[in-house]
Amino acid sequence: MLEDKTLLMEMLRRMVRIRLFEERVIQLVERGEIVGAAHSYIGEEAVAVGACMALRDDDWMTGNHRSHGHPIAKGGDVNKAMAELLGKATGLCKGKGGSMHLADFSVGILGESGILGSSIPTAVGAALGSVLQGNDRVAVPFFGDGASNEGAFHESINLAAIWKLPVVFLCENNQYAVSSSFKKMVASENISDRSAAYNIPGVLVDGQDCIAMYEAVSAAVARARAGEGPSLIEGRTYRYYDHSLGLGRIVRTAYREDEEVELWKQRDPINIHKERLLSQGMATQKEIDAIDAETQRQIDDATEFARQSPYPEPEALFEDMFADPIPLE
Amino acid sequence: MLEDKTLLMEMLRRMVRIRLFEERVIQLVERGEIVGAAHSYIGEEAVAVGACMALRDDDWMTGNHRSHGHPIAKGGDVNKAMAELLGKATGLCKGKGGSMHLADFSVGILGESGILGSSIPTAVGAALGSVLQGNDRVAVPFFGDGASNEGAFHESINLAAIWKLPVVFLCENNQYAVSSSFKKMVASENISDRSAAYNIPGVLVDGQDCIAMYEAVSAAVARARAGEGPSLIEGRTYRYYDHSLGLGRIVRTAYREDEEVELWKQRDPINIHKERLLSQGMATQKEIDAIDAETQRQIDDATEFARQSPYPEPEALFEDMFADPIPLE
Amino acid sequence: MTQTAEQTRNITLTQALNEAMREEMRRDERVFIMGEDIQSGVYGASAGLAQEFGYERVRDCPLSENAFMGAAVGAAAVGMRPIVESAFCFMWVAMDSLVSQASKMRYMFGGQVDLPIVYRASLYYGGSMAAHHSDRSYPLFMHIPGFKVVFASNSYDGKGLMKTAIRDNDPVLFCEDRTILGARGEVPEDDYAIPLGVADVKREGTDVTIVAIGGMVPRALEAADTLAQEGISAEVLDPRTLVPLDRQAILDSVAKTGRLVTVDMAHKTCSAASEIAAIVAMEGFWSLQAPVQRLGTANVHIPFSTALEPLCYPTAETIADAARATLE
Amino acid sequence: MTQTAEQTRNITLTQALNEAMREEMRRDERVFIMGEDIQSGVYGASAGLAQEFGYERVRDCPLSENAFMGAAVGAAAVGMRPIVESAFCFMWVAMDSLVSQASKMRYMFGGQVDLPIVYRASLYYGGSMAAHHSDRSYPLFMHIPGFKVVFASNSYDGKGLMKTAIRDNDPVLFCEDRTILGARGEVPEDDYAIPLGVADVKREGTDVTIVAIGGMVPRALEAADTLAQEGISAEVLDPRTLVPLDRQAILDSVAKTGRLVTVDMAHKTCSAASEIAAIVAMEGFWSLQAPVQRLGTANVHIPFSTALEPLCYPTAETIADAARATLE
Ligand SMILES: Cc1ncc(C[n+]2csc(CCOP(=O)(O)OP(=O)(O)O)c2C)c(N)n1
Ligand SMILES: Cc1ncc(C[n+]2csc(CCOP(=O)(O)OP(=O)(O)O)c2C)c(N)n1
Ligand SMILES: [Mg+2]
Ligand SMILES: [Mg+2]
Repeated sequence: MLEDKTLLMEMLRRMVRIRLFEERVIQLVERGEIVGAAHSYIGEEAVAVGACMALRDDDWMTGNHRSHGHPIAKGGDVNKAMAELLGKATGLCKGKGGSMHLADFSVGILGESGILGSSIPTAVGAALGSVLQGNDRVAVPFFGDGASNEGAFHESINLAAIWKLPVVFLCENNQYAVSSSFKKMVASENISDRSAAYNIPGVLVDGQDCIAMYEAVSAAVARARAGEGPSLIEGRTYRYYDHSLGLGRIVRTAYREDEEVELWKQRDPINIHKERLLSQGMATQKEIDAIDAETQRQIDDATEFARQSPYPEPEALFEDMFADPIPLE
Repeated sequence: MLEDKTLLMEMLRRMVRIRLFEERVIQLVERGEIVGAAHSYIGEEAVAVGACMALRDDDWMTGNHRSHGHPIAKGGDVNKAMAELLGKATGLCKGKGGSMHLADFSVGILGESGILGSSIPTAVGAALGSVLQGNDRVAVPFFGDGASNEGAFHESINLAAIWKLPVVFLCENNQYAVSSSFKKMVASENISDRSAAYNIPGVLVDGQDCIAMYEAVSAAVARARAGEGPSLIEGRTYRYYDHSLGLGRIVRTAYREDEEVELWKQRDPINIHKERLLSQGMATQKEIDAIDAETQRQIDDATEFARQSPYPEPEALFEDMFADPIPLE
Repeated sequence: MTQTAEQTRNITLTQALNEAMREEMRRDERVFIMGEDIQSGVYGASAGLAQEFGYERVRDCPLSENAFMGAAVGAAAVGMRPIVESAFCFMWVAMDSLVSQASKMRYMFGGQVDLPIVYRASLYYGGSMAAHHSDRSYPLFMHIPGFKVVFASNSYDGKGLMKTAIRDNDPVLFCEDRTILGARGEVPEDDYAIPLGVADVKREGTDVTIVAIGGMVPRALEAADTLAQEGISAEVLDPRTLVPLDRQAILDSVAKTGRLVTVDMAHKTCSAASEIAAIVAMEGFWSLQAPVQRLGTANVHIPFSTALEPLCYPTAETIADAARATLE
Repeated sequence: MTQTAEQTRNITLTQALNEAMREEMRRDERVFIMGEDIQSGVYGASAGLAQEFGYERVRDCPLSENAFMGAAVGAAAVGMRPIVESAFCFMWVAMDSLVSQASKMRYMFGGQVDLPIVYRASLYYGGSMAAHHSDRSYPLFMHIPGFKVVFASNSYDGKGLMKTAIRDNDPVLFCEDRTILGARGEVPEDDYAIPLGVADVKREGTDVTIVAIGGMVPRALEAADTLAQEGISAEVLDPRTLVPLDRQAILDSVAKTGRLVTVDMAHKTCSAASEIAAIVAMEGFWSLQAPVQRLGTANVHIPFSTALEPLCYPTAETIADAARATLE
């Protein structure tokens, strides 16, 4: 039993922060304040938080299109994340990235990729950097069940395995890629089974349980830091909302049953953690309520910050392309 | 014990045909009659022949850069193959393809790819064609140990596995990719182990034994025709020559031991088969000698045919780009 | 060009593409579709096709674009006629199948095989989708021999060109510009097909030629309206296919007007607009009375912010400005 | 431009590239190399580097180009300076890492990261390697923003440009033209670097400007020799880098000669030659006294047969013909 209260409360705090952030995002999408694509992470919070709490600040991660949660789990700035979603100059990427491309190098977030599988090699390269630089920083690429069918997945794991790089491949199996069930699209029963092809550990974890995630990732991180190479971890989880906010309207055929959604909602990762904290006497209801309230204020502040922030100036269009700039037209 | 003499003798004939064809190619490269890249298949004959004899004429195959052997094993025309290597208009591809791009659609050879891994999806698509057309033709992509590290390998096997397509993935593990040992480059012990990631059979076969190859592939083909999906077969084999003819000169560091080469030469696939035929009383030395002699004549004829054939006319440059032609400059 | 009111319906470009695919699938059972989440019809143009033709012929694929775009090649090689639904931005992961196999196989194998494949490439841009989801690099497929490249700018062209693309025996990159997929236009009830390589004059004019494709066509037409008010008569020419390209139509128009503005939503450098400018500089030089004006997307990746993204693309205003510049 | 005889050696372009990498690896321990079979030095330019710098810094990679070209991005993002050795033809399988990550990351993330990576792209062509091994599609990397594109035409430029490429803080596509890798030239002993974006006049002339890159430069110089015998004075300009492109040098030369031949070994359509033609048609129009001549590789894939392949490419003869045509 994990008894580190600071850690357990921080897990709760970060999960709640993601949840409330995402709920706010839904409102802002509906109000038209956030435009473009936005993919909700609600329901999957324990995966990112359990994993990222097993990392140090100076460890690396990469994310994907569904990655508002990961920067928050990794300790990123919520104000700047919200400002980015609103396309503001104060955003993490000065408004150039938006929802699918959050990055915060200051806390090890090497950035998110809207192209699936595409950021897995990036994480492998960061881990290679650790080896070449002689430090023990670990890299964690987050990717979905769908993305595990991309060639980049295979090449990256093999590369990390033969070079024994400190990578924890973290598959967030929320069981669907848009409308496609992983049971139809992935030939193996579990995605973690694929580790057999690379002679590395593969672990299937309850992705609704942040402690289970934390423990599995901690073991993989220890292995990685010890120079024993990569691991593949599958967090089995669920997304409550449709693939992307607004997409519900255009998916014309039901691809999952309402009962299934309801069943998974009964295993809500935040409730599971709260109930455990209460039942184990690790926290009082009051402490928990305080976290909820405090986080709500934080999200309100972030919204306010984002709204008040200026848009980028037109000159910004031609900035940031090159470190050693050249004329651009 | 396989007792079909016609089949056993045909296996010998095709292996010898490949061997003598390849020996001639070496001479022609040395004489400057064949230009460009040429990769010798000598030492690996049992893999292609064992596999292709398990196929029907109307089954499909795709090959790679080291694929003079496969068209011969599949029953392709030797004259046209030799003419192609000499860049002649009478070649299989009218001189446009050359050594790395033999194709003969008349006997199911969908063509060879100089880009590694690239023709694996093609074979999967041909198998998809079988399913859509309601026939039972099987497709066999041949590829090397090196190519099994390409993303195309992973995506293709997963696709064939979830759709239960009639594909036999045939990895020719000659243990090196140019100068790189598969033991350093492939994270699993055997390439056949990778089948675990796709829930399909994976079989490691002695690639110097054409009967072992034939039997393993026959089983996989039966499975495929029965609609039970793909298999992965690894033929463990060895190439006697350097990666490509002429490359020996520029590889500056020894990447394999002379003893290793010698050991493998002692397991020569043609000798193994000949000795077995003799010891089992399936063939006499005379019959075997006749095959050698007859094949040598065939290769001489092919060389003559190729030499006598005309080069393509300049007009051919702009032909064959499109089935429904458009103006080209 | 369009038919009389009785015979036509006013439908979107998406619906026009859907009709074309549906009719061709009815006509020819070798035609089938592969793509991601197409059975549920997420992306419009495939809507209802799985319901009519079944899940075998309208196949949902895993996230393995290189494999399924390459499988299309293999299926075509053995006699099928695949349509592959995707977006340009997802083609980078599949580039090897597209270039090394689809574009090269026929030539490399001396014409032994026909590859009747339509790769449908949505071009997302202008919708706050940011750098990864806004690619428009079809000029690559003009550069690489082996593809035909089609670009519809309205519903009528869309249906007619899609039919031709499906019936054509070579790989076709069919560009679908999402800025105009919802635009409506008149489409006849009757079967019709538009040949590849035939440009269309969307508006006649005598002072300046504006060559525009896809979603740039409505912008060019709007610019022509503005210019007309100033007494400038702009001709708007839509090549409709970039490979083959109707050079003669472009040269004829420039011969008439003496001036050329070429408009593209791809990045400027090495764009379709560059190519057209080069062709006219070679073959229409003596007609030209002023420098060529080439418009395209700024040479930066597409920024997310609504404060920045619109600055990237040609607009009716910048097109009109460029036309005016040719007349200075 | 070159030094006095005492200070220089006569070495091949391959050796020049090798020296540049060796010296930069000595200078900066963050520089390392990834590629296939480079420890054994199969492809020349990496020869001996593994022996000096060890197998950690000169890493043999598995056949997983998308992964290792993407890993270069990750390594660069955390402070390393990778050099990746490959050939253009093997980049199709890695295109996603190159385009979606290497070219886009810096902009997409608002400038948070520098990506000092050199992707060395051999261009095999002219050596009977057939369609799969003769790709020269670097115009794609002119079109896609985010790469700098370098093209050396001799040993001196090769060494100086490679040093700059390695020291540059952005992704560089370094094109190595195999038709000239064995050609020798004078290279100084001393450290020097050639800035990106500065074209070089390889031969001065007054009647016609020939813009040529890489292996086309010697062919253009040969054409210029022939033309000189006919009393035609051709200027041969080598841009040396295509991104950034020294537009001013091209425009200045055309301002002097009034005539332009642009020569490329990429396929003609949407080539570097097209782009240069377009630029001059836009910005140098009033200098032009004759139609632009654009030469490039025929729009077919590269055929294997020696009877066909040489017909694809520009030659000294076709370059001279094109120059004559501008003077008719
Ligand atoms: C290479 C590529 N192909 C297709 C898409 C379109 N797409 C975006 S998200 C998605 C589903 C992803 O599924 P999964 O990896 O399971 O992640 P999830 O959305 O479930 O979190 C698809 C098909 C893409 N972004 N990139
Ligand atoms: C995508 C790609 N990368 C690199 C190469 C260069 N190359 C040609 S053959 C070869 C080694 C292939 O090894 P393997 O697949 O084991 O086949 P083998 O040559 O051993 O038969 C390499 C690296 C290539 N042709 N294609
Ligand atoms: Mg998923
Ligand atoms: Mg091998």
